[in-house]
Amino acid sequence: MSTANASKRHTDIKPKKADLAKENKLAINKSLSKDELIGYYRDMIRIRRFEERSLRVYQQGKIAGFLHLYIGQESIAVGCASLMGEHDHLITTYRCHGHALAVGMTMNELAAELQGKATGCSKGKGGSMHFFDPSKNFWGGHGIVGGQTPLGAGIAYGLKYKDLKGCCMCFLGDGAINQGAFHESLNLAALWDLPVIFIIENNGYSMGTSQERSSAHPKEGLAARAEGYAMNWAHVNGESIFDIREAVGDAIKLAHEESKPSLLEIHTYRYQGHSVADANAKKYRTKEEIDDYRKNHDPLNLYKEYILSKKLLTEEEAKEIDKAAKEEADNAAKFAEESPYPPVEDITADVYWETDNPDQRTSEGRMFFND
Amino acid sequence: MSTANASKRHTDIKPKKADLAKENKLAINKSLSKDELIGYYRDMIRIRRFEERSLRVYQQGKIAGFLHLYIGQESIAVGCASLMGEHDHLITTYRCHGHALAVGMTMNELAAELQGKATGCSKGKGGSMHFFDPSKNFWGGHGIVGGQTPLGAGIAYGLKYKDLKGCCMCFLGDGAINQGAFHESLNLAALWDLPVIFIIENNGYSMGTSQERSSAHPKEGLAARAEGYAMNWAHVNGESIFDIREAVGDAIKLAHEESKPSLLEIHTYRYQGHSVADANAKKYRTKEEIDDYRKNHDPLNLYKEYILSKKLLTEEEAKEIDKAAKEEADNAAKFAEESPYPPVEDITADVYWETDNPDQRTSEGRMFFND
Amino acid sequence: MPKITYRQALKDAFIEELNRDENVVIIGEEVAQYNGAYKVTEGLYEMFGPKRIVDAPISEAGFIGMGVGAAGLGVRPVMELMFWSFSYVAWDQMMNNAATVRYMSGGLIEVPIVIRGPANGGTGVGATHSHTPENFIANTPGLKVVCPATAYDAKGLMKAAIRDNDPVYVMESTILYGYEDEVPEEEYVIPLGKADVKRQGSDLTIVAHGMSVIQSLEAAKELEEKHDIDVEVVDLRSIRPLDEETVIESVKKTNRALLVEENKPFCGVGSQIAYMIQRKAFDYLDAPVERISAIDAPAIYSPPLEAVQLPKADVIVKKVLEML
Amino acid sequence: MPKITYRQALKDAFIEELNRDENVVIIGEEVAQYNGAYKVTEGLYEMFGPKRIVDAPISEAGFIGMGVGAAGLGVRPVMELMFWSFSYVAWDQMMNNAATVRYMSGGLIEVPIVIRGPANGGTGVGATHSHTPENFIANTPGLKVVCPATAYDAKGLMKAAIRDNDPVYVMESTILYGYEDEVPEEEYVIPLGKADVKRQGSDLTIVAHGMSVIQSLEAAKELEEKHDIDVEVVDLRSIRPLDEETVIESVKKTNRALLVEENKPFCGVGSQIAYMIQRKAFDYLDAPVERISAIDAPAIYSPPLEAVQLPKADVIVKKVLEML
Ligand SMILES: Cc1ncc(C[n+]2csc(CCOP(=O)(O)OP(=O)(O)O)c2C)c(N)n1
Ligand SMILES: Cc1ncc(C[n+]2csc(CCOP(=O)(O)OP(=O)(O)O)c2C)c(N)n1
Ligand SMILES: [Mg+2]
Ligand SMILES: [Mg+2]
Repeated sequence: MSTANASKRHTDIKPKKADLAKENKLAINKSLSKDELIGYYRDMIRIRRFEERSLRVYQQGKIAGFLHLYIGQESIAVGCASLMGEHDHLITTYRCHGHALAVGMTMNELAAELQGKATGCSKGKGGSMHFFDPSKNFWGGHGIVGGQTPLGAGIAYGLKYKDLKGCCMCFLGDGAINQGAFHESLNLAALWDLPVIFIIENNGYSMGTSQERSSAHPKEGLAARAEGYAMNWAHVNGESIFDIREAVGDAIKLAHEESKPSLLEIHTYRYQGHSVADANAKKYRTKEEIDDYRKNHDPLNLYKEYILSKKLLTEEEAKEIDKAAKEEADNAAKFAEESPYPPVEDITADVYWETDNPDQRTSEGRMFFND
Repeated sequence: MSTANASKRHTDIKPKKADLAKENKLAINKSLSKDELIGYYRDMIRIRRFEERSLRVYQQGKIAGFLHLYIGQESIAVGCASLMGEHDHLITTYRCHGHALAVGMTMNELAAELQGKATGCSKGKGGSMHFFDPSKNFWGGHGIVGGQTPLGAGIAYGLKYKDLKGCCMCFLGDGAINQGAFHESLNLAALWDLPVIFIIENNGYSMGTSQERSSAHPKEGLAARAEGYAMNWAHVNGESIFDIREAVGDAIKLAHEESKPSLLEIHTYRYQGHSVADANAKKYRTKEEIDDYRKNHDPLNLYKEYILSKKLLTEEEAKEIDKAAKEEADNAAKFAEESPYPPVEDITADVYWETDNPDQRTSEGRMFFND
Repeated sequence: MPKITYRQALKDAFIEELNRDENVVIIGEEVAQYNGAYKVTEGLYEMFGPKRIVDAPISEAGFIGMGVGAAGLGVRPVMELMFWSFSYVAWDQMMNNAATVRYMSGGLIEVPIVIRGPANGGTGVGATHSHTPENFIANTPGLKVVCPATAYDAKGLMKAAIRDNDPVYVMESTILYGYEDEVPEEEYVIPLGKADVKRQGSDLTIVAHGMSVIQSLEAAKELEEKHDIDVEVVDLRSIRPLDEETVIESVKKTNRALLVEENKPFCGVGSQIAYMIQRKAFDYLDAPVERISAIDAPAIYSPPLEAVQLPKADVIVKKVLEML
Repeated sequence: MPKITYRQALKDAFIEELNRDENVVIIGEEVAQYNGAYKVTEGLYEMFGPKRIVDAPISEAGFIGMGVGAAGLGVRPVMELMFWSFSYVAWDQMMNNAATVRYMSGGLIEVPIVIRGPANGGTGVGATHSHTPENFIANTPGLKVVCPATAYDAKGLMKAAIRDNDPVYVMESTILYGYEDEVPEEEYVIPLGKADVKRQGSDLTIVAHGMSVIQSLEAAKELEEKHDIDVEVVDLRSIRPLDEETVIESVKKTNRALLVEENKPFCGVGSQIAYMIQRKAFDYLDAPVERISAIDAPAIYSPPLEAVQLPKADVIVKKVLEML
């Protein structure tokens, strides 16, 4: 365990501007079919349109609590999910809508969850921060910063325990790296060779706090903390879904073949506030900074330009896909709107497996204590 | 904050055998007076004899709970305490007897605390794991592994807040480095330039678990985790009080002059079990290993040989010092024995400052809830 | 008297105490440059600068433990938890270090720390963000805990908490932050441990704290107007220390008690009050002490259901009618 | 029936369940090669090897959260906390992740995890090592908690806990580990949520759990022998789920209740039981429900004082005599 074996493939912290043409030629990407390449575009734009639509629904006052939008980071969820096999799992933070769509959850069940409807993926019980669908290897959706990282290590532990050749991709933010639970998870993963891939979606800020104000770290960036655990690490350019696929693909290989963990830092950006309630979204960063990302680093635009230049799509076809995504999002919002709220009795359902399966209950006595 | 400035002075993990003659010539040591040099011997042997005596008292059933002995690690507490100035503070783990004596607490108050007597440093309330004396800049004595590390950072924060040129030496064990609170403390200390020196007393084991079974780390050892926070770090040979003084002295300078933290890993060994209750003390390591340390690496013996060779003491004088230490320990045990237990009313004293200072109480209502 | 919000009242308390004592420092996530996730510290960074108003990384165990350590040197940290729910990642620092170092040192150490933030449900933030652990804290000797229900109380209790030489944990509410209330311009401090009879009444005593006080007062109003029932509402304000006398006196007068809280029922604050009442006013009780707590499940997201899960005036009214 | 220790009974439960279900894995500090800090897992590493019996680093939040995650894939982790006091560094994983993922996923996730270890004072380990948070856990919907008092109960309840599909937190005692008791050789399981009347009586009902049951039985014996008083001792065994019926039936019979526990009083388990009794058996009570808890201060080290701080038979006897 104790010898450093860190591969330093991508060590430039802010990777230089993506060159999709070049990266499309990387081993893992060059054999992608036209359908797959178009599919990534569709998946990314579906996330963006879903989020934009959700924002409007929130502004209409139909969503309570927080709404953490994923706009600007779509390439990460789509790129990672595109690599998931039967035994590969995914767990993330409260900023979970993109990942949920990427693993194949439907806009309807997510939109309904946002409005707290019975047709939501969590029956309206979890809300925006707490989407789940284990049947799609998606383990949430977690509200406590860093709290999901031991769970991610645990899913990897479970895979290893059951001799399944898989891995768990565990996402967290740049601000989350300073939670104790993450540190403990890194040590456990490296010490026990757990097939977990910790993926820092570094969008530069934790709420209004820039990376520099929240984390002490070496020149080599946040991912370099992996060195302290002799764990593999890399920096990845979030602008390029191809770059993401290559780096994550390598980490998956390491996990599948050697059951070794990795820590990846994917550089990205969020255009919206931390959550929609974040009134200060524009105070802790300049308008220029935001515009620069939108104009020059947007993963969706860059990818669209690329596949258009490759003539994989015509402008027309691209518009069609966009239009379809918008319609799907509109219909989902409508579906949510028209769905019923859960019945009041549902409040005490899903608390215990045993009370949900009364015929199989083995314990006795009172479970709930009102009155 | 983000550029690594790690000094790698001592990077060989197990530093080679100490050469006290050479190390005595190091800048920080060469001007030491005869009295000081003899004083270190006295301080170290006082700790050893106190611990040996305490072990017997424990075996006589007069000490409850745990007794974590410091035998084999004396050079660390003495070397570090020898560098403490007016505004330098110290906080440590449950293995706190050596540090308490080194900062000048008396054997009497410690022996009495071990037996839970009213004359104990904590009035018998803390016990073996929880010695305190803020008047000597000694902040305990903490039972929860890693739990003292944020407190150590906080003492440093307090010094900085009050513009005092000082530092806090915060001790922990090799097994404690995998607690989340320690990781959070490292980041805060580096991010905010807190004058704290985290000192890992690496005795190779956390209870029955060897370093290799508890920590994933790079070739450069546990201290190298500091790199992840761009923090100064070093390895230190615990055999040599001179080596300790040099490395810790440098860290104190960095703390005093630049208000920067350090992470030091001092290599040492414990001869006794984790605690006296640790029946397996000899199961997870070989007798040979223990004997080798006693014979070839014992900081007290090595130091004694050195000062004898330097003719700073004659065998006779050395024996005198040893004898005095034994007597002091015997008398302390006797003092403890003869001291009264605290009165029963004391159970609810020292819970709140306010109930301890009724004349200055500003709140109203019930504080305690029996009946 | 001018009307100001609960939020403003807290801010005024901070400003007064920051000006009064240079050892007072406010530390927490987004409290400084961002002006506070809930704007409770808005403007303070500008007024007092980076030494007194400090943005912390997302390391609650680290910075709260740090505050406990600094308190030993005479710093008086006022720590913000963005939500009280996040106290669980700092639990050991709060329940062991803050609560026991004074005791384990035989009284050699003082820990004048305040840990504060919102602890409430009702805003659709779900199970992980809706914990209300005042009962856990009150269970722990060495700690004090207050749950102000009004702007007036929030200011007076916060000032008392900051001046207190023991650890005081203050639980606020993201809903109450916006509530307005009359607050005098001249300085005042409300001693911890003093309950406040928010409404005089003779038919039944309602004991509540925090948001539940507001719901209870609304219910009391309706009971009077629609049912000619006159209930007394006792606001505990402080859970530990506790004003037992005021509660017992009220029950001895009305002979009936209903305890209302947002916490889950099992071992909630109401359970302790119920024990106390039956123990100290047994012969005065015409009926069992009754309770209304949150419906016993994790906080549900679905807004209309969450509204049902938490005690509301209509439920309180219904319960009181059953009891009389 | 053979007499075995509480420690041996737990070990037997592990062996039977490890053999019955290959998904059961024991994880904790020093549980494997070291044979357990308190020898509860002694010999298991040799019998089942490194896959089933796993030594963990000192990272409770990490490995307990890991267990919760693994449970989602069908692993059935039995996690040892060397002391329950150390749960405070893993509190968020235990109170949020283990307790709420099922709920927040609308029932899509099962968390069949057991978290166990000793939770008791009385051995001179001081304030940081003597926490007994069963009341905190029972306050939390989604969690179950049991506190076995005898070897027989420890084995039967541990087997039920391991087979349970919900998170079950088991609180043992370093003192009880050495206590012997008759345990049948044939397999048995004790359902959670079933109290046990450990002693029949007619004059007064004592309700207790864990070590306090032993103290209460000792007191009951003395009360009978020296004072001809016949008390009934109800051992809750399981705090959540709770056997309300058995407690209420007993009180309706004796008309008097004394609640004994090692926990601190404010919002201790006794407060909930007291509320329940006065609520459900009001007209049967001849006197207020009384309680004996630990003296309300952090756990003191000084051995003779710690002996006084915790409920003992003599105090129980005295209290019962006052009550009758
Ligand atoms: C333990 C904890 N502390 C604080 C919060 C409040 N909070 C939610 S998200 C967030 C910022 C996280 O930033 P980052 O990790 O960079 O992720 P991002 O939001 O940028 O995706 C904070 C402080 C929380 N949910 N949990
Ligand atoms: C959070 C926590 N977990 C577990 C323990 C039990 N425990 C006490 S000391 C110890 C071993 C610590 O080893 P190390 O850090 O190397 O220090 P050493 O005892 O070797 O000085 C353990 C597991 C504890 N006190 N606190
Ligand atoms: Mg971020
Ligand atoms: Mg060690």
